[in-house]
Amino acid sequence: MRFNTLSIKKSNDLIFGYSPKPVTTRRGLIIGGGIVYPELNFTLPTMSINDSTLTNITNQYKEIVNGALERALQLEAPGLIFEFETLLEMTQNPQIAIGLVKVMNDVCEEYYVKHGLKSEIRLTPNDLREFERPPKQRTSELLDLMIEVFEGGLNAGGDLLSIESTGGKEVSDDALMNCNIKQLIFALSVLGVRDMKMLWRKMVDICLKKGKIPAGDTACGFGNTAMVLAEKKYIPKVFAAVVRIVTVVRTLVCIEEGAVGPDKDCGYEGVYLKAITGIPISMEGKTSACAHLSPVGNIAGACADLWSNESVQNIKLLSGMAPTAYYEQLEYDTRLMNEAIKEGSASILNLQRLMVNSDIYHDPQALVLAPDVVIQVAGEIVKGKNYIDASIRGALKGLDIIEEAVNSDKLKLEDREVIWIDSLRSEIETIPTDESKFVEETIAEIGTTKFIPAEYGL
Amino acid sequence: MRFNTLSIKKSNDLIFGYSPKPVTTRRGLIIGGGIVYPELNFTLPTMSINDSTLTNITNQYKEIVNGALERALQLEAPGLIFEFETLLEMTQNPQIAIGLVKVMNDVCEEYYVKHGLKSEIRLTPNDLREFERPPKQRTSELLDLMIEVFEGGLNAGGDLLSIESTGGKEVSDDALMNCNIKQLIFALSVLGVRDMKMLWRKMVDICLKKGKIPAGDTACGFGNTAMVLAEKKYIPKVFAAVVRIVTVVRTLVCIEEGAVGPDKDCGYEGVYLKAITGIPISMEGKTSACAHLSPVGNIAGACADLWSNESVQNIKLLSGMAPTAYYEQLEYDTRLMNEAIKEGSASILNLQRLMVNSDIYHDPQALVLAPDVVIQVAGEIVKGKNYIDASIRGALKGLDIIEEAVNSDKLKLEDREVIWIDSLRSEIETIPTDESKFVEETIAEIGTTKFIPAEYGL
Amino acid sequence: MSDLLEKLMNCVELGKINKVSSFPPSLKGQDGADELCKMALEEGIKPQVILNEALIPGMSKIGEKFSQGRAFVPEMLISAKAMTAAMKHLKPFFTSGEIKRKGTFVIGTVFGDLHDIGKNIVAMTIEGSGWEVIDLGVDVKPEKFVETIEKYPDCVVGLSALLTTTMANMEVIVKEIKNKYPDKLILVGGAPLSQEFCNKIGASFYSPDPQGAVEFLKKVAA
Amino acid sequence: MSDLLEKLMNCVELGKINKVSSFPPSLKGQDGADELCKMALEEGIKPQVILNEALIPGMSKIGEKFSQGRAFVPEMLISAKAMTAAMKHLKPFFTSGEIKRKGTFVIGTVFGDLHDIGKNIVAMTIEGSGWEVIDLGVDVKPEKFVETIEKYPDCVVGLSALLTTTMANMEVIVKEIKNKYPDKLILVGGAPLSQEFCNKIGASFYSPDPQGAVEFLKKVAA
Ligand code: B12
Ligand code: B12
Repeated sequence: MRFNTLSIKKSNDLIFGYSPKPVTTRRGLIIGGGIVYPELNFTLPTMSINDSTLTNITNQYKEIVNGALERALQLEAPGLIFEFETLLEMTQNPQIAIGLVKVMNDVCEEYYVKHGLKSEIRLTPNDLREFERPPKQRTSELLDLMIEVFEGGLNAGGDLLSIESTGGKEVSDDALMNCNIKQLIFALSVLGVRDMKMLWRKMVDICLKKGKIPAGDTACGFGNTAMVLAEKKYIPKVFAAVVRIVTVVRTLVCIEEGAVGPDKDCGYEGVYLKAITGIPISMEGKTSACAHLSPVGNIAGACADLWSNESVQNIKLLSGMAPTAYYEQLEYDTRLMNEAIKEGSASILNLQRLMVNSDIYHDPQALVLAPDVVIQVAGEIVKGKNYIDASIRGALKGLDIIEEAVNSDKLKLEDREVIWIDSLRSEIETIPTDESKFVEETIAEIGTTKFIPAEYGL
Repeated sequence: MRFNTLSIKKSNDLIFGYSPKPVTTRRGLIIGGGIVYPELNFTLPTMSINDSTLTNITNQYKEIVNGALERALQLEAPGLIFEFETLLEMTQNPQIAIGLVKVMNDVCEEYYVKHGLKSEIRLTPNDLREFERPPKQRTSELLDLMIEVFEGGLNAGGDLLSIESTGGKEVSDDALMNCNIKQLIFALSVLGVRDMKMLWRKMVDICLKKGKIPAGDTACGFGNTAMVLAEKKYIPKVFAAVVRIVTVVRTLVCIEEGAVGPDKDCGYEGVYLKAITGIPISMEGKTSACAHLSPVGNIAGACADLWSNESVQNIKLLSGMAPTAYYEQLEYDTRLMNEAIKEGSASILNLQRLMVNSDIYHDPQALVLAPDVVIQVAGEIVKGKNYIDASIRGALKGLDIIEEAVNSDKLKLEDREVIWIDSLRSEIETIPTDESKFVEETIAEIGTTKFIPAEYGL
Repeated sequence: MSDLLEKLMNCVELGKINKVSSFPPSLKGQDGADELCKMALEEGIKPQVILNEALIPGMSKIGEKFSQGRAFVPEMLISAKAMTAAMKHLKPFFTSGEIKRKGTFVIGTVFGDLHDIGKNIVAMTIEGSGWEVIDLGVDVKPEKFVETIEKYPDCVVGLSALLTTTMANMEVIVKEIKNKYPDKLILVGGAPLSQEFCNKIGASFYSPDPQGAVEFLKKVAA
Repeated sequence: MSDLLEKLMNCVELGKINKVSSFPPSLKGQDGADELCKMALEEGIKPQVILNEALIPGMSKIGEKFSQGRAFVPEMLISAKAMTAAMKHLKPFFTSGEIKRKGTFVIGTVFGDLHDIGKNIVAMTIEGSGWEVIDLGVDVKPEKFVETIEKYPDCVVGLSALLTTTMANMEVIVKEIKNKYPDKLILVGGAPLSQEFCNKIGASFYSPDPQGAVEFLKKVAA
């Protein structure tokens, strides 16, 4: 592990709008430099993607960007990011993805030239490799298509490159449903970490060659899957909170490999990455209720540098198209934060305290996002002698903090939740920190039909 | 005019969550008593209302209430209000409206009994009279249908009664498009005021008889119509700001007649009513972007006792049904305010200042909602010797404040906006404060084909 | 273009109705659309030329400004008044058939729906582009549309709706019209509508704004 | 009910697989579903009775708790494991035809879509209610469904989709199935779906949750 101290050491320095290592985009947005910008996410309404619908699709993406930028102009906004997360067919046919980036970037450029309005496209191709089961993380031809989209999309005007990579998901899916924390940690801190190293080395290289920004990854398929399942009461919240902590270690790897932020939304590990590495981050909270409900509506914003809605279909609301409406909501959310920033650090901490107190004791998943908890848990993580050890330390520390909150009666949990604290702890304590031993043990347990060790260099 | 002093005299006392005269609902929500509650608004997706769709419609309303209450439970919410604004066919067929209130109230009751979760239904029948042109405000048989819905809906479980009454709208529609401020003031402070007196006397009587809460009215069809037109750049924002002030005088009448609040959303005059009369109010801001865009996303919340989304169709978002998602957003917005309330008045004023500064100098419509501006303008309004005089005073004071903000370079307006300040002022100055004279002048100008004087007791 | 026609066009664009009208302040005391149109006729300029080269271009200039967000509705309304003042002089030539409008456009807000602000703007814009507009008002039943089409068999029809519940009424109206007039062109608009919905109910064209309707009608008339 | 069957039912509900399994702690050291089922057969209780009065009720109890939000998925999974341990002993009687399942349910996530968590829960719940479940996995093409139906002509089919873009693929699959098997019952589900969409694509039944599917299948089997 490259990082063994925290970049931000005091929770008072872990705030929204500022990060120790701000990132400047091509059109001059300084992310983490004292302004929180909206990051608008959007997707298609119910429809097929094929040749006959391509014109329609292109128009829709164009209109989405147009609609948001027009509104941004009216609201006198300082700037915004568009995240373009490709859908399956767009990555399978790179020309589609690349064409859409171009169309959207042209609109961004037009508003920039005409009105000085700064916006950028974050390009997030989806990880195709999970389509093969067991997936061939390294040898799959699907990887070539992804790289074609990375390169072509950046050439076409994307400025930030991201992905929600899925190494280890073939193991984590079952682990989540069974609440098997050992297998989950294996999925993330062995398989996930190894895949991230391989993939992000490539992505960072491409960005460096093109002068673009290798932004960051997110363990959405792990952490947010757990959260959505917990919201539905399918798995314990305590478990989901621990999963969130374990995702940190995995996602950290992209920064070790050269990603510089802003880290992606769709997960909440960003706040840990910010504490550990100092990069700026994108977070999502209440205004992503269009995409999923969550127990972290306000607290998720406590340290955000970008503020996202995760995803909304391009459908009509009474006011107009949903992406425009959601852009407006994000803009007002960030205006509030930016007013506090204008007033200085006391005001930032005042607003942050409200955001934190709003959610902290309603759910253990909120608790582990509180800045002082993040500093404590992140402090444990960086002590890890390897990724597994780091995960174990973080998870145990998180459980201690949750337990303390329960014992002091601040956090009220049902009994059927509370019993998971102990049982997770004792499970975690049996995990060997030695990687090859852990691999051996796990293969003995789940075999190698689900995942192919060689595809992870094992 | 009954009110000739302000109930709240200092802008520091004009805050969210507290009003001098809190209102307690049947199930024990204390509105204006130290907690800001969400007020969820919703409507049907694209569909017809007829016998064949009635079961479907009933199920939809039931599911909306169920979905929000289930989520409220999960979020450990202190309570919420549902506003049921009837659609045309529901008021034309009172049994439909009444049946829907019953279905929804049953769900509210179930959650109250089972879980202690407090919720209430605000019943807002739509004003049918505008369907006849020129409308017969007093003699129309449509009034009987409305009264049937008032009475039946309250019997069926509605606890708060409201309406967006439309007296004077037949004149204001053209006045808005022509930006004719004289006719607009005539529509509101002559016709509107007279109609409100007649209608609200009836509504208050019904509520008193049934032990229900006569909540309040809103000049949505005037003020928000102007705002939506201004957002589209169809009319000047300066004009829309002045219209907003003039709506205050009209809506005040419902309180003179006995309405006690919480005043309705869908307009922003509530904050003035709170300052003048001390009643609690419902406001809408950024989280009503589903219903209309606005320049007042944060500032609208500065003095809210209920926080509303105005309206959202019952359609699917990625997370689930839109009303549930919007409920969640409202809940997090109010949590933030309620955290500040828990910390005490300094914290309330800190958060309020951010909300205000966020918007105040982006648009004159925001400016006139700032608490200190409200206190100044409301102070002028209550000096009025009659409703017309009050409107004139308020409008002129508002123009002065806008002008000052422009001159001091705080508020930046295009030239084509600025010229309206003077031209509106000189138009307003020609208005006679004597009602009969004003009536005479206006009839000479627009005739009596559009409106029937007798229907306003003229 | 003759100096006179250019002046007339300006009067329409700026909303100068006649000599005594005080708006716009910059043209105070000068001749307005009323006087200039009369003069143009007296100078022997063909009515069709006056219409096509001064009045319609004047309105279309303000219409364009409006659709770019650089003019307010009241400015458009006053331009429309100036145009009306000029048209008064052309009326006899319409009656005699010497000049023709581009076509007839019948518009109304569908039954159950009272929203008419948007519809009025559309009506005004289309009128300004040289079409005769028959405005049926709000809450208009299918029969009323059918009756009106009987009177103006070559008309194009426009429907407006602002409520998600009255959108469905559009379908009823389209059906009843197409029943009798299968080829009738029907434009639809209003905030909750979409292209998809237009296709679904079998209407001919959807536009989110008046400008789109004008463009479409241009093609129809050509 | 015999004491033995009641104990067996409890083991399924609580997820007690066999004597050595440590879960749930409260039943440590006691017989589990494995042992109890064997005993029941040895005591001469009819396999069909064991299935209908112990195993299915045990699963349906945990299923109910789950659908009321009072049990977690891992608890349901462990119940399913306990049931499987018991079923092992009943297998010969299925082969011989002495006992029967309620029917066969073929389920899969439609092509283009990899989301399977919801589908798996549905599969498990339906299995627990006494149906044989053939799980085709994710990213399933129409042909695969058609082939499988050929093998199990009386089956009911279930389709799952989680993406607004793959919902459309459901329509393709429904069409291809109905082409060959016009009367085939097809259930659809997944977060973005709605009753309306189900109607539109001509599927037989939509349920937002597994419980709804179980209820529907009950009626089918009855
Ligand atoms: C003004 C207004 C009113 C006014 C109408 C005044 C009038 N004379 O029109 C009043 C107050 C009367 C009113 C009443 C009601 N309203 Co209203 N109203 C609005 C509001 C605020 C603005 C609409 C508007 O004028 N926009 C400006 C115009 C210029 O835009 P436009 O209409 O979209 O038109 C443009 C385009 O669409 C297009 N276009 C329009 N028509 C056509 C036609 C053709 C052929 C073409 C090509 C183009 C085209 O060009 C126009 C110009 O650019 C909207 C809010 C909103 N966000 O839109 C609610 C809104 C439409 N109303 C709403 C509701 C619910 C109602 C009521 C039912 C409320 C009630 N319970 O009483 C009643 C309904 C009465 C009835 N049966 O019609 C809801 C609709 C919700 C739903 N389920 O659909 C809205 C969305 C408000 C909300 N957010 O909840 N309303
Ligand atoms: C987990 C998840 C993933 C995991 C999937 C893991 C897995 N093995 O399934 C991973 C990370 C792989 C993933 C990938 C992607 N995902 Co995803 N994902 C989710 C997430 C967070 C939760 C889904 C879930 O499991 N819910 C819990 C289960 C239990 O609920 P359920 O599936 O709805 O099932 C229940 C009911 O619907 C019903 N049911 C389900 N099926 C059936 C069938 C029948 C017959 C019946 C009767 C009932 C029924 O019963 C179930 C139990 O109650 C959702 C977010 C959300 N809000 O839902 C996004 C979400 C669905 N994903 C989304 C997207 C965009 C993607 C990607 C395209 C991202 C990308 N760009 O790479 C890829 C797509 C890959 C692909 N082609 O499928 C979007 C979809 C947006 C859209 N346009 O539709 C969502 C909504 C996230 C978002 N807010 O943007 N995702």
